[in-house]
Amino acid sequence: MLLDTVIFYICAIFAVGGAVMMILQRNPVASVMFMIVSLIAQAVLYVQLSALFVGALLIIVYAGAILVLFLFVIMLLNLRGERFEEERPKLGLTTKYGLAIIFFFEIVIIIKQTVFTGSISQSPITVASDFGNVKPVAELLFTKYLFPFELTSILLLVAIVGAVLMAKKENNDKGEQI
Amino acid sequence: MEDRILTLVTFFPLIGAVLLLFVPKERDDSVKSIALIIAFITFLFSLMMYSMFDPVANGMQFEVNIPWISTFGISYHLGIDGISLLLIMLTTILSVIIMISSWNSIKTGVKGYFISMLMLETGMLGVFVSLDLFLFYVFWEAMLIPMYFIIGVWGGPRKIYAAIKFVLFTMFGSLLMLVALLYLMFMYHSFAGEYSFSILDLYKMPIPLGAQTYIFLAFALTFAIKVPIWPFHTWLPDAHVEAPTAGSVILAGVLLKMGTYGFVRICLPMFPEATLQFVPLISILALIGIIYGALVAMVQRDIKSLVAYSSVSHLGFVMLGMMALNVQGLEGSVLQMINHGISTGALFLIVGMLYERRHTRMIADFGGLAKSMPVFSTFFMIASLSSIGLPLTNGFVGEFLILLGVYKANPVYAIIGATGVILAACYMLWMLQRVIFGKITKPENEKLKDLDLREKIILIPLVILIFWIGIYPKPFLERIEPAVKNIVSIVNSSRTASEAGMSKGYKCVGDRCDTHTFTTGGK
Amino acid sequence: MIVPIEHYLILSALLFAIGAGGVIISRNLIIIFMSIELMLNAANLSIIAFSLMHNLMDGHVLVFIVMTVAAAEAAVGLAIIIMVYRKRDTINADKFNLMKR
Amino acid sequence: MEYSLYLIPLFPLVGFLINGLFIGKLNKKFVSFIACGAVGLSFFYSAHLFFELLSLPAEARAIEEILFVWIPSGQFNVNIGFLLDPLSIIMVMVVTGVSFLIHIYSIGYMHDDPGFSRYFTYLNLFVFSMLILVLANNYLLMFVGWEGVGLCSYLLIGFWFEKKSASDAGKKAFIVNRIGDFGFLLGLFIIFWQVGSLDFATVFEKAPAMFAVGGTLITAATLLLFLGATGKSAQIPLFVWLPDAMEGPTPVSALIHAATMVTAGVYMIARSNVLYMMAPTTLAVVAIVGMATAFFAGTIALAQNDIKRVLAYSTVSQLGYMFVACGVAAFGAGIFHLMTHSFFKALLFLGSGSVIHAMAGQQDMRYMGGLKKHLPATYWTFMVGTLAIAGIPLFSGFFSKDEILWKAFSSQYGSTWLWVFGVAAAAMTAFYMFRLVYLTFYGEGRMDSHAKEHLHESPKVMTIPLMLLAVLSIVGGYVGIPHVLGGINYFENFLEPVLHAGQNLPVATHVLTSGSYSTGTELLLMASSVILVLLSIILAWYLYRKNTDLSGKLRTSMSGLHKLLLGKYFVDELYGAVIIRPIVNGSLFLWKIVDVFLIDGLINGLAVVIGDISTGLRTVQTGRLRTYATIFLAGVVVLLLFVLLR
Repeated sequence: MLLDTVIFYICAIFAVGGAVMMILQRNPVASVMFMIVSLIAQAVLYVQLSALFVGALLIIVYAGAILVLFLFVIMLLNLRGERFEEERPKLGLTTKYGLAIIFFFEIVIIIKQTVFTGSISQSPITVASDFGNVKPVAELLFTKYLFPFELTSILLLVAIVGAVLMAKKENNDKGEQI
Repeated sequence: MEDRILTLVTFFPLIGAVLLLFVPKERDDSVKSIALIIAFITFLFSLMMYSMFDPVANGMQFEVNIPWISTFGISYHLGIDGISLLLIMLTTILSVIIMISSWNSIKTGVKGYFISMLMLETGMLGVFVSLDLFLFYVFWEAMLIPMYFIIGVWGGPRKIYAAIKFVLFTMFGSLLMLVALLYLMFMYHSFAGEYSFSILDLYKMPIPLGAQTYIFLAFALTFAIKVPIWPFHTWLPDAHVEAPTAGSVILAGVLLKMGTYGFVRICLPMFPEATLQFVPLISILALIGIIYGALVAMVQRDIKSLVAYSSVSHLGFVMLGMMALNVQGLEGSVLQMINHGISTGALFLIVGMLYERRHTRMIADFGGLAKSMPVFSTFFMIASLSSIGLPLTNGFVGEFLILLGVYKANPVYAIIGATGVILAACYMLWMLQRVIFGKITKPENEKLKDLDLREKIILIPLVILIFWIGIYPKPFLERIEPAVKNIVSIVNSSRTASEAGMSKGYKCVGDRCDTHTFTTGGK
Repeated sequence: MIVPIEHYLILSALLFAIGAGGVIISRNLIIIFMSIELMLNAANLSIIAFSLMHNLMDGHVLVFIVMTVAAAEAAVGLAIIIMVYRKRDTINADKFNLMKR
Repeated sequence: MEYSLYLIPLFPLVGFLINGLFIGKLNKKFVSFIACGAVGLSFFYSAHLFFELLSLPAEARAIEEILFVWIPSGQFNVNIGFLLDPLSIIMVMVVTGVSFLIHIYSIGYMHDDPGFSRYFTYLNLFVFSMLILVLANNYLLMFVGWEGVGLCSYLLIGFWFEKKSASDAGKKAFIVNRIGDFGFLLGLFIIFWQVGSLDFATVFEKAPAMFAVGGTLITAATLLLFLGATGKSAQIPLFVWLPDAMEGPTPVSALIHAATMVTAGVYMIARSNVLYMMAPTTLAVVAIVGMATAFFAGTIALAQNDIKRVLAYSTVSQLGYMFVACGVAAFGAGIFHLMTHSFFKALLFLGSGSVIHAMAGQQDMRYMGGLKKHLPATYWTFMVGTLAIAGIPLFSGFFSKDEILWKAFSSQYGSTWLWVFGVAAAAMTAFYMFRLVYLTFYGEGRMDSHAKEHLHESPKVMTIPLMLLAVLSIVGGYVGIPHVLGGINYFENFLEPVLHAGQNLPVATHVLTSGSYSTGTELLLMASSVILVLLSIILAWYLYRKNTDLSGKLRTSMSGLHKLLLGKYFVDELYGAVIIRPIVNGSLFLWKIVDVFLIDGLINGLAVVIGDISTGLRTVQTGRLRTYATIFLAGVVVLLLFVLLR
């Protein structure tokens, strides 16, 4: 359907544009904003790929929580528009852009060569109507993947403890210089 | 008992080391006593083993073979023949002696020192009892660690340099050995269809000459560094000079023998054709070692490095005798390993006693000690004379048999080698003359205390052994003989086979070779 | 489903490349960090696409877990940034070269 | 029948152990009792065995007793075993007899020395080793004694170790002997691998079959054994240690460096006569070396001033005679001279010891003189010794020396030249001995007044051995009166069974039947040598007694020659410059340059190179996060490229 295609391209443009703008900004706040744009566009694409639950998570967790955390830190450190003095980098910017571009094309070629050699992509995929809904995903999570799921909770716990410990202001500053 | 005695002897010191861990480290005296008792009990066990050993039986005795990592055919396979028996006895005796000798000289880190020593003893014994190449390798490497600490922690001023040099030299060799070992393992797999690291199995495997050459070289280099054969010897003087007395004794007495033992146990019987190819090279290097070590020893200023260079010379004799590949040469070579352990061990102990009194080892700082320390001088003289191979001391029997055998193999080698006997007299007597004879020129030397009871107790067993082996070496020789004859016949059969245009392998059918295989299982 | 899966994958590749470029171009630690998040997202996108292609929802679970990891990483990483900033008063990545000895 | 041969060396060994283990704890009387008693017991026991041996028929006079297996190794098998035959019993008798007398003498001589018990310990060890040497039934055990006496010689020369020259001399003796032993060992190897045994009996029985007469192997083996003999018996080129050995106590010089040990080489060659008879080349070498040494050492002795050095060179010279005898296949004559020499040379040394004792350690003859009236007993006994060594008829030296000279002339292997040089050496011997006597005992005392007061005759314990030796020096010769003088040569008849084998070899059948010369020739030669000797005695008398100024003038007019002789032809200096210095410098080179610089340098250099490479590689580590990331990405790109282009 044409509409799908249009939505895809619009979202793709937003996702890529947001991403590019994000890395080109000097101001980290603006950077975060562009990142949010990119993420929302990606979330739409998720939905388009019938991943409702994950798409929703992307908005809620990423855009809503993680990036806000970034923003929070930027505010906390009052980093707005910090000017970094120019140093002559060892490898020129062109080289770096070049590297990234070559990298992109390599991946594309690989995708072309390996994944889609046949007509799978062309044929419309028929999936169950509740594919990607909360319930089936949750069923998987709590049955087949229960153990990894529980492990993630431990990971988060550890991350919290670690973050708290590290970010805590040391009163007696005996720690080694970083 | 028969099948457990080897395990007992090998691991008893390790048990002792673990035991020592639980002794509080302030209690130096109990640490020392426990270490001594452990070493002594190990010695008693080895005596028991000696008495159980059947001198006439052919093949390995007290064999144990328990699968360890069966996927790769690695097993806990122990067993000894006459050669390893004597080396084990030497190790256990020297271990007791060094425990006593370290009594006063080690002041710091006593606990760590004695634990290292006991671990070292297990490592050394393990090398001599292993019949599994992998196990051999493990013990070979394991023994490096405590020795590294002994030199690096309790050594002299340049101890770090010496310790690192020692470890790097040895490691370099043993890595080559590891590669060769793996190669052998895969080769055995394609030969017999299963993995095995057992030395006795590997004896039976035919190896094409080309591969044999490379594997031989890898093993030979490992052992040559350890022996050390010229020109791989430069780690030795440094290690000896810097190591504490007991470290030097063990280093000279046992560690160097691991190299020559490796040649006898692995290189000769496993790669006979390659050995035959390399006989001229190794013999010439050994000859260079004999002459070179003696000449350089002559101009040393430090007594300890003089003795160290004399070791290079003596080990040259051992290698030369081995390369004669006949009964006399090889028997002399094995006996000379023991002799060198005893007489050089005694010399190092004596130098250590001198160092404890004067805190110097420079020849120029002494002179006239025969006047102030007559007993000391007598022991010094006996040890030196044994080292230069005076008849009725142990050194003579070994050197004579070596030269006799070498003469049979190649008279020119024997003639050149025999000049080493002259040079040995030169450097030893010159040193003796400057140290114990002459007038006392330094006032510090006038009031030196002669040997006390502890020091006499250390030296007397060694002196007894010096004369015992010199006057009645039969018990030792007859135990070595079956093992030596086996090796000689393996090498000789390959010599005749290769002369007839065949290689060792073609004479073997399956895993049964003709007459010259090692029979397994003692009586 | 008219849009071929291939398109999604290429988009994902593009996003990943941009993320990678961001890591090597930017000096700002925070932006570097966000670039890494972007790369994770790009990977997520392709996982979702594959998931649909194979008609398996296991991919969604994987994305879920990746997100959790991303969250944990963000928490710890930001904590590190805060600490570094306290010590050195900057988050210019080029200023941190203690590794050079 | 059981002879318990092991008892002979056992007594001195026990003495050595008792004195050695309890050194410093026993009083002097006990020590000397044990030491002398041990040697005395050995002597009396061997005398007993001598008569036992005499009671046996001549062919059965070879008793072999084996104690235990010493070194068994494959087909190599050597026992600790003893062999008693006429040759060894003579040696045993000489060794124990002379040792016994010298032990007794030493009680007096060493009485005030702080190392009294150490001295007797060493001395007993020496007797033990020497007995092992002469009693051994195989070459290897002989070698044990051979090295053992070398060790004792080392210890006893360096007895006063605080004197640097003494310990130097000891070391020199040991090392020079070792060079000889090196040859001995190699000789043994040839014999063993050719014959398959080192037992004397087996070797001598099988050797004729195993070696080609005059072949390379037998020549090499005998020459190598002879190298050992030149070391032990101080022949050219290894004689340099013996004169220096005079640093030891004088009784030691008498026992070891005159009477017993230095004759071991002669004994060994006589023992191996079978082998030597099969190698004519070697025999010629032995004769030439022996004669050269006899002559050469005689010339040195002419100019020496040290009383003991004169005697030392005289010993070297006399040993040369014995080798000449061996070289012309007259082994019996060699052993005969060995025996008489050990009597009169021991006597001379002990006499000189008595002189030195009286002079409170002074050994330079230029400070002696006129001692005849102070030391009558010493003088008379010394005179007997001098007459004996000079070869005056009726004294023992005459018979033995003349036997050698005759054999040198008449034997198949001898020649006129050997005889000429032999007589010249004999004349020199007479000259320097009488020079010594005149300088020492006659004329005015040239010592200072303090020393003059100190002059005294030695105690009885020293003079009685002198007298006994003097008696032996006279009668010792009468066991071997040559046929030409109407005697029966008991001595050589007794030795015949041992030397029989060698002389019955096909190559040597006509040695004994050298009857092509008339008895008249023999008598003529004998007379001419005696006359020459007498003439040189008169010359000595003229130069050193009658007209002492002339000797001084002679010295200045021929100062070059005199310096050369006084400096012993500078052989020591030559050896030092040609052999010792290059070795020491070469060794320093090996150590400092090859070892420390080259080998260690190579290894350390390797380490430095690795270090440098690492330093270079370290610059890649900028420490910047972005650089790492870039390199990382570049790595991925390259890797993917690789995958794609594959």
